[in-house]
Amino acid sequence: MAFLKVEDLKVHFPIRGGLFNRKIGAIKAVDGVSFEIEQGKTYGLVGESGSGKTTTGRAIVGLNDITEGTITYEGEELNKKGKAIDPRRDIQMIFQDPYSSLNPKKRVLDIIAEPLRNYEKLSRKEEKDRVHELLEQVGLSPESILKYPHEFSGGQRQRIGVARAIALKPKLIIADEPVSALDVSVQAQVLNFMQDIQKDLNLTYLFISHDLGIVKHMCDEIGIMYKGRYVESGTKQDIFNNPQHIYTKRLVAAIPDIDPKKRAEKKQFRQEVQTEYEQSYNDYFDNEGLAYGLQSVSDTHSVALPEKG
Amino acid sequence: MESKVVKADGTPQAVTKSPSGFRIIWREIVRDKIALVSLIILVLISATVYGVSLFLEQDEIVKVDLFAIHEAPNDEFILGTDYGGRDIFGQLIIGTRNSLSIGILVTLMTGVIGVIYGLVSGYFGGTIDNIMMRIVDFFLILPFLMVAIVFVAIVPKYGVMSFSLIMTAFLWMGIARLIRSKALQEKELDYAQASKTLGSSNFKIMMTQVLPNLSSLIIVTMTLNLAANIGLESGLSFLGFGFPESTPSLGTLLSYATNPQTLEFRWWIWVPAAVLILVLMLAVNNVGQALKRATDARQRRG
Amino acid sequence: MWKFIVRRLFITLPQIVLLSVLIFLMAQMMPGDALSGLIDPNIDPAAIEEQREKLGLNNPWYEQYSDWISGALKGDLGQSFVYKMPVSDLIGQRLVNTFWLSVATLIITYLIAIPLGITSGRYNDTWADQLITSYTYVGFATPLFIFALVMLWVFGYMLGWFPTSGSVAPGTEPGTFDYIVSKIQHLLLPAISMALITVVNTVQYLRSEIIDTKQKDFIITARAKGASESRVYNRHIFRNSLLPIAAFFGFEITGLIGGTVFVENIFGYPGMGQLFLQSITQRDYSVVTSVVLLFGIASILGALISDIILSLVDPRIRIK
Amino acid sequence: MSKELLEIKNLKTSFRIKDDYYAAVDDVSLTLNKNEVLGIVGESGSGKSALAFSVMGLHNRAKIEGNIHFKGQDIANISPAKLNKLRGDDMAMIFQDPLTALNPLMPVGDQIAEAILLHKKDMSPKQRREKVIDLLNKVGIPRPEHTYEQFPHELSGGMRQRIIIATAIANQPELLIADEPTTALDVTIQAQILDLIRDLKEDMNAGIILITHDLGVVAEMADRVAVMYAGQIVEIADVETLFESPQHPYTRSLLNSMPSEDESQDKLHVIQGIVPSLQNLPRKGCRFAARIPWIDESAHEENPELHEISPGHFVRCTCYKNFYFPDESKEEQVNGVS
Amino acid sequence: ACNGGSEESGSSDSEGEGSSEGSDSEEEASEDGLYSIDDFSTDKTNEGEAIEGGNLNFGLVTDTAFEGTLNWNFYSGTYDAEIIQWFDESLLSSDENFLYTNDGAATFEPSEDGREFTFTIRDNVNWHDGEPVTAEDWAFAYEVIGDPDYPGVRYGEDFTNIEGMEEYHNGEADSISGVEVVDEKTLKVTYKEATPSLLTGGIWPYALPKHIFEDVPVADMIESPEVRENPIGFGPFKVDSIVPGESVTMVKNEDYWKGEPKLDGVTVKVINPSTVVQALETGEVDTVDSFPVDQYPDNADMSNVEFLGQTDMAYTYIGFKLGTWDADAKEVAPDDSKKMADVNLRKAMWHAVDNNAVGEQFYNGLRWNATTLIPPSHPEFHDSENAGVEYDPEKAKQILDDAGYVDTNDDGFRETPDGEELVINFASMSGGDTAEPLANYYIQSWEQVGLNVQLLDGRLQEFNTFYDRVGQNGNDDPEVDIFQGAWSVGNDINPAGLYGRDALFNFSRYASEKNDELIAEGISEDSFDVEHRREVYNEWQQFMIDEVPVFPTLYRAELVPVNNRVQNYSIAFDWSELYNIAVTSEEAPAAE
Ligand SMILES: Nc1ncnc2c1ncn2[C@@H]1O[C@H](COP(=O)(O)OP(=O)(O)OP(=O)(O)O)[C@@H](O)[C@H]1O
Ligand SMILES: Nc1ncnc2c1ncn2[C@@H]1O[C@H](COP(=O)(O)OP(=O)(O)OP(=O)(O)O)[C@@H](O)[C@H]1O
Ligand SMILES: [Mg+2]
Ligand SMILES: [Mg+2]
Repeated sequence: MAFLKVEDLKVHFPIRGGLFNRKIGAIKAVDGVSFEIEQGKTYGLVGESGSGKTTTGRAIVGLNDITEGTITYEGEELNKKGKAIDPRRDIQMIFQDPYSSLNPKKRVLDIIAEPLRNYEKLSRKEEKDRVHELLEQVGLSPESILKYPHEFSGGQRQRIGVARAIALKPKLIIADEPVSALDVSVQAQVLNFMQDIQKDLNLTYLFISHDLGIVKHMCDEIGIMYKGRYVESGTKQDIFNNPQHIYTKRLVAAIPDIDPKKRAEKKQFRQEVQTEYEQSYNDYFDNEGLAYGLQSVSDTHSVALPEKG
Repeated sequence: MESKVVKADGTPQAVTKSPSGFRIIWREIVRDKIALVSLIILVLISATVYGVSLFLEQDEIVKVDLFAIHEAPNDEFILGTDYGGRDIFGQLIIGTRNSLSIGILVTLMTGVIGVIYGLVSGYFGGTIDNIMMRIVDFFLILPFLMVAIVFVAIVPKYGVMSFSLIMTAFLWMGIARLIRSKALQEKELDYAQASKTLGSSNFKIMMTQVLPNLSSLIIVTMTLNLAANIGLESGLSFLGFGFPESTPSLGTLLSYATNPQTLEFRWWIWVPAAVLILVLMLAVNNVGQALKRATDARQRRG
Repeated sequence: MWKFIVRRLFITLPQIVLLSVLIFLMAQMMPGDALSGLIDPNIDPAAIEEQREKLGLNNPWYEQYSDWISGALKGDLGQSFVYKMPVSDLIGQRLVNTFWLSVATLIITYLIAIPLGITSGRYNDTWADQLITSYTYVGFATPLFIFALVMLWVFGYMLGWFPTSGSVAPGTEPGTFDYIVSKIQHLLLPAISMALITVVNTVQYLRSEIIDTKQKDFIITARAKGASESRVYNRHIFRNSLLPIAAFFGFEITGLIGGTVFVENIFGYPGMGQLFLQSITQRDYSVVTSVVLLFGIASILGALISDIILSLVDPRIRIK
Repeated sequence: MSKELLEIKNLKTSFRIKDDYYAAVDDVSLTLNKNEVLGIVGESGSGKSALAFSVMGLHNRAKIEGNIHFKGQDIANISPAKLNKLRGDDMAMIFQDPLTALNPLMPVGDQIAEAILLHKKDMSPKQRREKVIDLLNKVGIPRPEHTYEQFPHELSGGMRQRIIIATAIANQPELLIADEPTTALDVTIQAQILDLIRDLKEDMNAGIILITHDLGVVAEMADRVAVMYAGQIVEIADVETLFESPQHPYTRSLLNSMPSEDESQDKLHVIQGIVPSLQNLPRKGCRFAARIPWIDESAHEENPELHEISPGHFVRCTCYKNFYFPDESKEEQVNGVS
Repeated sequence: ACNGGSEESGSSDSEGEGSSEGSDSEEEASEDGLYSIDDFSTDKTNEGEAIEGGNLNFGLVTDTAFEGTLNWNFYSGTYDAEIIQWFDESLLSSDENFLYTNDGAATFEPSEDGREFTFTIRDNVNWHDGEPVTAEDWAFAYEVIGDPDYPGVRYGEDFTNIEGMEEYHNGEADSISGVEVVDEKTLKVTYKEATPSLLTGGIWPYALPKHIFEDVPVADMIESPEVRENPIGFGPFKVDSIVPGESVTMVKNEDYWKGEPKLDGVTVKVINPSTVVQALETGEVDTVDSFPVDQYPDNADMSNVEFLGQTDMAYTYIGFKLGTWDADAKEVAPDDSKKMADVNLRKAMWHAVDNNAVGEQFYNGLRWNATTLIPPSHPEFHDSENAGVEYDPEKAKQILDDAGYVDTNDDGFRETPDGEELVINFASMSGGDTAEPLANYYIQSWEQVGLNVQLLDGRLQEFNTFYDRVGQNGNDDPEVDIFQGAWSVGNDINPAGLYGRDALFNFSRYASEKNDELIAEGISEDSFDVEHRREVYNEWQQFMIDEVPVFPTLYRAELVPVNNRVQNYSIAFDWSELYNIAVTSEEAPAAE
């Protein structure tokens, strides 16, 4: 039984208009996405802007309503009303922008204690102790407790966000581009730290990013999204060493190389991919420009290709 | 906005404690000499008016004295008397108190209603928002004046409180719309979304997360509204639908000026009230504008 | 576009109906009726009672309402109890006056507001800006009616530059040149008085809008293209800042309605505002209801016009 | 004439905060040749944009000291009219955020045409329009005639950035400053835009200053690289040298903190602390010293200068000689807030 | 002619009414700032040489528009009447006692029993369109007003008293039997009862041009262009153009039956009360229909006008609720259990108020103590010998003590003889500057004698509310114990409409047999003898003073400023020589 299983997830947003503000269409932000995550692993979700990564993540934590499909967490289907235990406690989220994800009017104490106050009845003292503990865990000094978010750097803020997310001892964390708003130097800080607590707390990550370099660094398995659908999924090696789908290839080719000497080589490669992309576009996408269903090419690796025959 | 400012100069090591929102506002007012003077004037006027009126009997002030009609300012009546022989100075004090009270009451009540309404509408959005905004639209087209007039006619005890209630019924929409649009933006921000994932109820998010972030906006708007509301009652009084004379207000004093004789020959009846209204509104407005600058980083002075 | 307008109007329909019911109810709540004013020992109370009966004033409000609304749907707003003439004729006379007064006010407002706002916004924190800002503050704090009274005194009587009451000089033939001149003379002073006060909002708005736009990135782009300061202002800043002002236009209409009530009373200008107050005090319900409805419709239309203008000038907003 | 297109000498750009001036660009000297891409990298707030804006004369309230020679002319203190002649014509700029850099109420074609209009006054509207269409073609916009009439909000980020580039190259500038031209874009689009800039450079033989904080972009694009920290250039070298043997502790830390191709290293390097704000910049001694506290103070210079350690390779402060990364196990201990 | 107020005013020698000399002293207040109506003349002094033609500008002082029903048979607003008088007139003229005379456009001849009147219209009386004014036209007016569809308010007792009118009104008859067109210029009207009231306004003296209105349905007449846009009459001026609600311009009617008017034309226009002084000072208007008296003291010395004045046909009063209205019986139902039922209480309250002081202090002497319920504007019937009730608070206290109203619980206020709290609710109307202080003054005065009087709801009542609560629909508000109102009285002094048993407007709901008798006697045939009638009314005036269902408080002056250039102008009630008005210059002089 998979730890988290997403099956044929669809999230559509209505487009309203017409005489009575009726629904006249839908944005298919997520349109049939399936994947599984194993406990303790990091699953990367990659794709260009607007491909539906965030929407998928938000659907899992329950911020977006699901149009179709199921999300099963430890065998329990989410989004079913009337359950005794709230599995959402176990699923938390880290947001992209450390500046807007912390309420600027709240002290660190209140921010971190918020989930505790919602789920656990603690005394003042216990609560404070827990917050201290959490701060320590994310490497912030205890006196931070009375400060406001704007008194922290981006990296520190992101740590506060993490502290809040782990306060309820969740098992799954959705990290939506946790470092893309940060400077390179700070990025490293946050990434390292995320890896540390993953080990400490046996966390599972759904790591959303559009930076392939970081995904490669962080993730075990990767799913590539394009216009609300999966184009390819597999292990890190599958994706980076053996990309099958032309879109994946293009994505990989686009990563700038840190080595100036490979410049020409890289350019060459990119051009090849581009040519291939243009030539074989129709082989990979249907008439609407959407990806086909996934076909597995190995145990771990599947690619969106038209069904043969 | 906030994030940008911080991004540029948020050095935790060096900045011991960056000022909180209120502190910024306070600093801004102190720095702005005109606003500071305005604030001092306001405090002085309010203190005087509320203080002195403790020693004044409204009934005594409005007592008719047949033998002191239309007296020019003199030793006994510092600001003279009106056509009922009633002391203008006393009326001015009580009138200012009443007008200020109305202004404050209306501002507070519209504030509370508007904020809650706007918050709910903006926060929940969708159909709720749609319906709530239609209601607002409807209130906006109501003939305010007419309703006020009907009330004047049918409400038996027409005093500061009932007047404020009527005004409130028609003035909460502006702030509701403003708060709604801000709440719409604010609830999309990650911190509000984060609260949801942390299990906070909608009510809690609205009240403890979104609301505090609208506080400076609310303060600014309410201050500017206060200025407008002080002047409100005078307009209705002018049209003859304000307070009875037994409840003096700046508006009733001012409306004496509609009598051309008073306007031309008996300045002491209306000029002090006009000046006071002007001063009050200017002062409140100045403070409001300073607050506005304080909350808008780009306009902040220094 | 048309669809949008139709839809908007569709939404407003129930509002208008509700409004009319409400006004009717309120009218009924007011003590007295249109014939109360005739308390006169020379007039037989029986005759008054007979009139009441004839006019249906003794019917329950819903009957009066349904009579009125069914007439209104046919374009007949009923009969004024006081003026004894069709409400539509009565309003027709006044509407024209108020319309021109409003137009004049709007024109003057913009003629004053735009240069002031632009100066204030472009040269912010200079003495000129401070002067203009002070004016807006004082203007904001000055009650319209006091200001209008003073204007009437100074320019109407002391200096005698403008006529002091009415909408046209007695005896001028409609349609002649004199008539038009006289009309303009009569509405100029009220319009200026109102404009000088209402201008305040627009100036403040324009100023902050310009200061806002000045800091936008695309202004830097324009400078980087080598555009001179004046071109940057004329081509980019002013154009973009005037846009919300244009959208304000519709809402100004709503504001004007409130203003006309005061100004028309002070200047004895026979328009809708005057008619409104008068018919309320005289309990001329059919007129009150119609006037209020027109006010309501005007503000709805105002909002609609604002939206349409905005969608015309701002490509980002598309009305389907 | 020398082949130097741009020579910046001891440039100091200061902003007024409260009552004092604070230098955001502090004593920067640079040269740029024709047909050369100079990359400038550095953390947020290190003064990269301030430098670019100074060259373009776009600061309106900053104090600018030092010299900026462009084609032999000092443009640091030049009349606005003369500057306007240069801007958009001989030198042009590409901005970071393609949405806000375009006037939302003007058709994009007109915005490009404005650049032409301002410098080629004799062109007829028709010619101008043709030229714009031409430019749109050049930057790879599929249906130029159609796009001409469109408004910024109707275009995607990549398209908008192309419009901005088209505006910048409208008059074949000799100097092109690109301030983080791809930060807001997806990788695939980024690759396209970078290719486009590279092609244009070759076409126009222009000198390009490419500002970015993405080392990968620099590695792919630049001929020479300047690394900025806290308003100063801490290291400058040609691109191969810099990536092969980075010297300054900051450069080295930066490179180390990137997730790299080979996965030998599990942990990324973390630079302690953050870039200090303008008012809190240490103005004395090595500005980076606070972020490498394990290096002895004596390793730093009192007045750090650029040392030429090999031809064309300059490094500021002597601390590079003694720099080492602290023990891996200790490294994760990040400072808390004090 | 009147005595009220003149003793206290201490004015210099009072000149007889109508004297045209001594205009210098007229507008001067005595040293204590008081004025007296005796110092005003009703007639304008002529100065200088009149010019040929010229235009007169006449201001209607109102802050509303005039209604524009410009026909005597349909109008209801006074402003309309002010306009109509310039272009249309009554066929019967009247004297200073409001009695019809034979000097008008028609003459009349009553029959022996006084029930039949034969009217003869003069030959040279023609409508503005040249058509003669005929008996048909006059009869037509009766038919229209009596028509069931008639949309105006004139159909009342004056008409139901005509024989056959009710049958006609109810649709039972096709014509009015009592109205007979004898020949082109002769009309005969027969009344059911002969009363002296007939001769003081009881006859409808206005004609309606049949040739114009014939084809208009009666219900539509009031909104027809013949009434609103091109109104017609046979008066000295013809309507030239109308700006609805604002102004009417008229030109002279050369064919006017009394002779060609001297003026070329007259312009009547609305002037806001708050700007009336300026309009007069600048010469924008020559005169106005009425001048706000409270503005007089500050403008008494306006140099370009002469102020004319006379006693107004009105009085202010305070009424006591003594019963209710029986809607079924349509008559007053007196109720002895009412709070104010004790006549001593009422009398004491009258004694307690100093109306002379009120007149002097609030109105600078331009209102003065009223003595009886028939104002001095009707000199024939006003009992100038009757001094009314004087201000005497001590006496008031005495009366109250004697009647058992004493303060038993030491709260400073008297209780009822039964020892119950006595709180008297006082309703007073808003409007006018002095309304509020006046009401408060009365309350204070009553407090002085130990009566606890409270303003109803603590504030003044708006006009409509006031009359609703006082009982204009017969639903008297039981909250109201006493009220302050004012009546303007008609030409006919018969008090039945205000104090009769079946009068809805008898708001105090007072009725007694004696009162019924006196009122009936006043309009009996015996009362055709003026002497007799005067005696009856003198008795009635005293009776009302004794019974005090209401007590009059103030009589008032009516002032009209007239520009110095105007000649042959008067505000006397019996003056009707508009055609004679002339001016001495083209432009009205402005004040210095
Ligand atoms: N609340 C919403 N209402 C309507 N459309 C939405 C909503 N949220 C997202 N979308 C649309 O759904 C699509 C997918 O959005 P999503 O945010 O999931 O993309 P993403 O992959 O996270 O992109 P990015 O990299 O920019 O964050 C987009 O086209 C977006 O416009
Ligand atoms: N107009 C200004 N007024 C005051 N300080 C400014 C101004 N512009 C920039 N600064 C400050 O100057 C310093 C350098 O800013 P600059 O924008 O050049 O940084 P950058 O390297 O471009 O950063 P980023 O990568 O975020 O664009 C920062 O500390 C910034 O806060
Ligand atoms: Mg996203
Ligand atoms: Mg920058």
